[in-house]
Amino acid sequence: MKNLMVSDLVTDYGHVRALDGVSFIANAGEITTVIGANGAGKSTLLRTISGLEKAKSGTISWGDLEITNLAPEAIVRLGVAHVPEGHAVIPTFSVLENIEMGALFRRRKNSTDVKVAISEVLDLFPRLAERIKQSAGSLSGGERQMLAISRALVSRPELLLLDEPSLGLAPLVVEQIIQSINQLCRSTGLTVLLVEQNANTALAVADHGVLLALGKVVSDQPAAKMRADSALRSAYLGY
Amino acid sequence: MNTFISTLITGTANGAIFALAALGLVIVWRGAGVVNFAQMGQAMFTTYIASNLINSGESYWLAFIVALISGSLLGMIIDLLIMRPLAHKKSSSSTKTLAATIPVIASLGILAILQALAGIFWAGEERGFPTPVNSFYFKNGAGTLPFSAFNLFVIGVVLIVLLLLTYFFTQTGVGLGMRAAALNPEVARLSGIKVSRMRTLSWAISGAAGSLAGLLITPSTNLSPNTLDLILIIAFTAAVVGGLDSPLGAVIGGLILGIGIALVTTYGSPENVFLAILFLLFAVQLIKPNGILGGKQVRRG
Amino acid sequence: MKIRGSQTKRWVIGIVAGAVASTLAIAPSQAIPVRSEVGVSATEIVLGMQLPQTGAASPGYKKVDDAMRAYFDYVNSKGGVNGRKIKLVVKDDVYKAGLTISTASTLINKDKVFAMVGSVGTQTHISIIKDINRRGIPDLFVNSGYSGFYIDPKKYPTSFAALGTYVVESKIEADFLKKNYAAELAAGKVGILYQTDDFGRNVVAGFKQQGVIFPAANTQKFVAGSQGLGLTAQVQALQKAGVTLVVIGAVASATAITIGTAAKLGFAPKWLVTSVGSDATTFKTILASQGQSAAAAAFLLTGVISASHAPSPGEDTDEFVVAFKKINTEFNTGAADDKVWDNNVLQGMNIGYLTTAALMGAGKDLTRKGLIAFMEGKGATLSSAALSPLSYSSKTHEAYNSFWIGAYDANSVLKPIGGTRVLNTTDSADGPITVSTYKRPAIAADALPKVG
Amino acid sequence: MDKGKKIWRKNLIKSLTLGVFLFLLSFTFEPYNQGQLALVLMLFIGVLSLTVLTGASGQISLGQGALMAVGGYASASLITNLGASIWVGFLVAVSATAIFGLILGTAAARVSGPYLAGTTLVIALALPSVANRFESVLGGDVGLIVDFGTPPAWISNLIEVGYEQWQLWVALPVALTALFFTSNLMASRAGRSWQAVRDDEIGAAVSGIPVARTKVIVFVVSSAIAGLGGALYGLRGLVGPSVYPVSLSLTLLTAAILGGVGSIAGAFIGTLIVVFLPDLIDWAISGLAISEQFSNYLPSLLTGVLLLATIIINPAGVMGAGHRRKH
Repeated sequence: MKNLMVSDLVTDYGHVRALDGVSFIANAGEITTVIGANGAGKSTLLRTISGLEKAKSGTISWGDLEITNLAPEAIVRLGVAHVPEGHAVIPTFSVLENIEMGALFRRRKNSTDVKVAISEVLDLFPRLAERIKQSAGSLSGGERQMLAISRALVSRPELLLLDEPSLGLAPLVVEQIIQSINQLCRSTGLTVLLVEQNANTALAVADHGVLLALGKVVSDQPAAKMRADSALRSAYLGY
Repeated sequence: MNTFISTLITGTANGAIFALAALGLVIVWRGAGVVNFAQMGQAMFTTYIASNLINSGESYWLAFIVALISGSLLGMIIDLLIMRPLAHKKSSSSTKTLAATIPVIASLGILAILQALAGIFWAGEERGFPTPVNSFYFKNGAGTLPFSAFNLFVIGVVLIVLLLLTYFFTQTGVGLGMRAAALNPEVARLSGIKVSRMRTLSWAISGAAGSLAGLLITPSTNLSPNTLDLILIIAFTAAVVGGLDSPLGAVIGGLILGIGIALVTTYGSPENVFLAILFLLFAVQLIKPNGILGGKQVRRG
Repeated sequence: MKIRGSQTKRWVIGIVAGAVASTLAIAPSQAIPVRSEVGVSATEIVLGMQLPQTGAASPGYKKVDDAMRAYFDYVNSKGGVNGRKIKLVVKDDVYKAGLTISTASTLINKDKVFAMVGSVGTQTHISIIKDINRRGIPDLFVNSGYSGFYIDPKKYPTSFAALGTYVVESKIEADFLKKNYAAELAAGKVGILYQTDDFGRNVVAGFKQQGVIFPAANTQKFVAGSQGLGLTAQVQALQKAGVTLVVIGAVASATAITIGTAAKLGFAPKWLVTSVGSDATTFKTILASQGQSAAAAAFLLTGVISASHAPSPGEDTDEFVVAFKKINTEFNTGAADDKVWDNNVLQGMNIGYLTTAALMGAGKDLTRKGLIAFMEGKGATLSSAALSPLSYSSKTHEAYNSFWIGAYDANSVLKPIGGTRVLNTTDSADGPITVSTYKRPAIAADALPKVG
Repeated sequence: MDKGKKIWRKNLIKSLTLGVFLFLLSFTFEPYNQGQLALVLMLFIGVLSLTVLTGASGQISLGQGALMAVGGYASASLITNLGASIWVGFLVAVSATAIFGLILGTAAARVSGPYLAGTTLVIALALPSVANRFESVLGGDVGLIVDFGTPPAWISNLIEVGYEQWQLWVALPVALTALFFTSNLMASRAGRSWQAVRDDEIGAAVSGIPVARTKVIVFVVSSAIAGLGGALYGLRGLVGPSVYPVSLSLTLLTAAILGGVGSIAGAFIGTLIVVFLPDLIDWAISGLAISEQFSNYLPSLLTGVLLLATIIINPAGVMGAGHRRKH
């Protein structure tokens, strides 16, 4: 079991400092949620972990390995899968192609396991199984999000980086997706780093909470405690 | 056989080659975001390689294969040596639109260099280029049928290439990866696809497709450092007409151009061929800027 | 090297001087005193030439300069002209007029040539002919058959042709058709394929002057330079029209493509090819590398009718051909391909020979005015490898006015039709066609022109 | 307003100083370099038109030579058919090309990047066909013979002027006008809004700049400048298809890239490089035993290498990135 350890991470986004010395640990097998207002640096944090953005300084360790500034395609091979913001699927691809895409890099060596993984995600999201031949562009928002997560899951990740899965979705669908993730985490020991603007939903399932504001960690504590801290909530989350 | 049908057949045979060249352009455009103005320069270069092999007594087929392989190698070299470093530069450049035009300029530079090198190495005399099968039109009693074995060979080869490419892009993992890398590089990278490798592969496939177009078109023209310039322009028009994003569009565009040029030459005046090409290009851009089968949005830069 | 060095220095000095002058009064430029003639020293005559050495228009023509230089080197090895060695400075203009203007400026102002000689190309030469003439620079032996350059010496007093004009040649060819293919003409069985530029149009005009007008259905054309797209449609149309004789007014590569395409179509009319397009080397190179055996290429060329003012390069018994071929072998320093003996090399040699003769004729006290005066006064008396006399006078600066009609034999040598060579003479206007009585003077043993 | 006036005056002084400097300099030159400098000025105008287009819109055109041809033909047909003076020719060239640019720009505003590059290339290629189509006015593939003529009597009575010098003297005020106009334009509010469109189309649209119209205007202005350059360029001897080939467009582009896209000073330096490159090569290889085949292709080879080297080493060109605008 591996922990994700981020220390003193600094990332610039364009000419803006998006992360300004972020440190925290996401424990293995737990759901850690990163919350904060719009522009707090949440997405940049995930993008830096998965290698899409270059860190200016600081380190990211995944278990014993330092993965700072490795290429995304290398990081995913180490078991870190990133579902970026905005239901990132390829609309002209079929549902199956979108899922297969996530396992391309290991399909030559583990073709049988890839098949197993695909059937597993289809069990997890039966609605996708029904639409397996359809183009991803014809799916609803919730289904696309499920598809994006499935695409990440077939890579058999040990750490799932999930960016705003609730964005633009109906509360009922959000609930469904979050519960699927929760169930997956509890049953398989998957480590999850969940970025959410919707702090209530996230803190409800998370074990641990990290609160970001203007690129800095302002609070890092168990989720339950964070949920109870009304001062913190009103200061940074506005409710 | 009447004039119209023979015009159609001539046009289709030429159109198939234009389609191939246009396909090469589309593959690199989709795969690497570059309109490669050097493509037919690369093809010219590899056709010279083939021509030299044949002139030194090697068989057509050996030369054919060597040309295709050197075409894909040349494509890869261009990507690794020039386009990839440029892509890294691009991300650090401040203006996006300008950065997008830089690869175009690079391809023009490559074209100049390839033509100069071919001139220095080989441009003693204008050459022709052989066909692997008879290019004399079939005899039909006293008359002739308006097509040759070579016409059929060209159409056949282009069809096979199209089928292979379709199979490759839709049925294989690497093909899927290449498409993913082209459509959404970020998601592709997050899926573990080595996007820059896929780009190099696009350059290689496109290089081979261009080479093939060169090998097939030069028998009906001559081989000199500049002869294929015209084919590039036609292929570009074909790609735009079909939609730069769409491989099938490129094929349709190629056929439209091939048949259109033949019709204008036969029924109009050959002098109007270039005006017709220009008119077509304008019309498509005004009416359907994304081409016949292009994506919904014109790709900006 | 020395010249460049001082020029760089002049730049630096220029910048400094300019800065100084801006604070002071403007220094008047000094008029350049005319002492000796530009480009002529006691030991050297500098000549300039421009032609396409690279690019789409270069094949074939790019051999002309090497052949000219080979002849000049030969002359120089014999002591030059009046003790002066001939130096030929050649500029590549890629057949782009914009570049022709620039390279002409280089030749005139930097290389300081005495005269231009043998420049190739109509569209390019037209861009500089006015300027060259205004400056009084002799513009000898221009390789263009465009009559507009030569028929009005008042307009272009210094320009002289190296070829018969396209009109003269086509008039004579039309005359040949009228005499030998009258039935075909009457039945509307004669067609034409030409390129739509001054050359192609002059060919059509020459035939028209002789009353040979091609029916629209028998007339096919293509944009000069677009033969790369193939000429199948045009050839098919001619085949469809049922013509039995086709006139080709096109450059050599397009001519080869046309005849090659017709063979593929099973279309075998009689061909009449203008001299510009009838270049056996280009023809065979193109067809041979298309995979047609040399024999097949030669077969296609066999029987093709063409015209010439000179002996065929394949005539091994012609004394000029023999002498020039020898000089080419010994003195040509061009690339291997550029040395291959053919029409273009023969033409280059011939221009070298004529230039030498003109320089000799202009005398020891060589001036531009003197050279032009000689060309107008005595130019017509010069002999050359050509079987036609020259027509230079104060009334016209056209070169050859006579052509003979021949057909290629199985060895790709143009042979007179009917066995005896008949030269017909005419002009670029409405003049009649008469049989020439000209006898070409023999070449001297040392292969140098003898003037005066 | 005050600031605008200041820039205006500054540019006027700059242009005039350069003009006086080059004018005086021309007296110390040999005819050859006078001609070369005149050529630099003519092509400089063409490169400026690209500078406006690329610097203000980020687009590149491979057909700038064709736009120059439009200007050349407009002026030359007037001069040869109606006997107009070259100065009237310039005015007509500018107007005709501006109208042409409007048509082209309307189509081009809908596409961008490589599409535009390819379309302009086809335009350049179709030019000879157009000239042939309207042979009676445009002279077919031979073209129209025009030139700078001779200096008016009041000048030639005063001082003996060589042909190259006269070329330079005509080119100088025309080029300076283009320079003055362009430098003001780039610094003006309009110019800045164009650059905003270039840098961020959506952002510009949000801040109220009419993006599509702006793009068309950029095209019109760029075309008009190119037309002026083309009219001047044609006066060297001929206006015809082979004077404005595709390779002319590529030369202009090369000059713009070498000097630094969008930089006016860079445009001048880039033009100097492309004009004097053949001389440099001649100088470099003189004395070396190099085959004619090789030396003939050397300019093309070097141009390609220079182009690649520039964009790989420093895409901002010779003028460097220092003064390029930053966010």
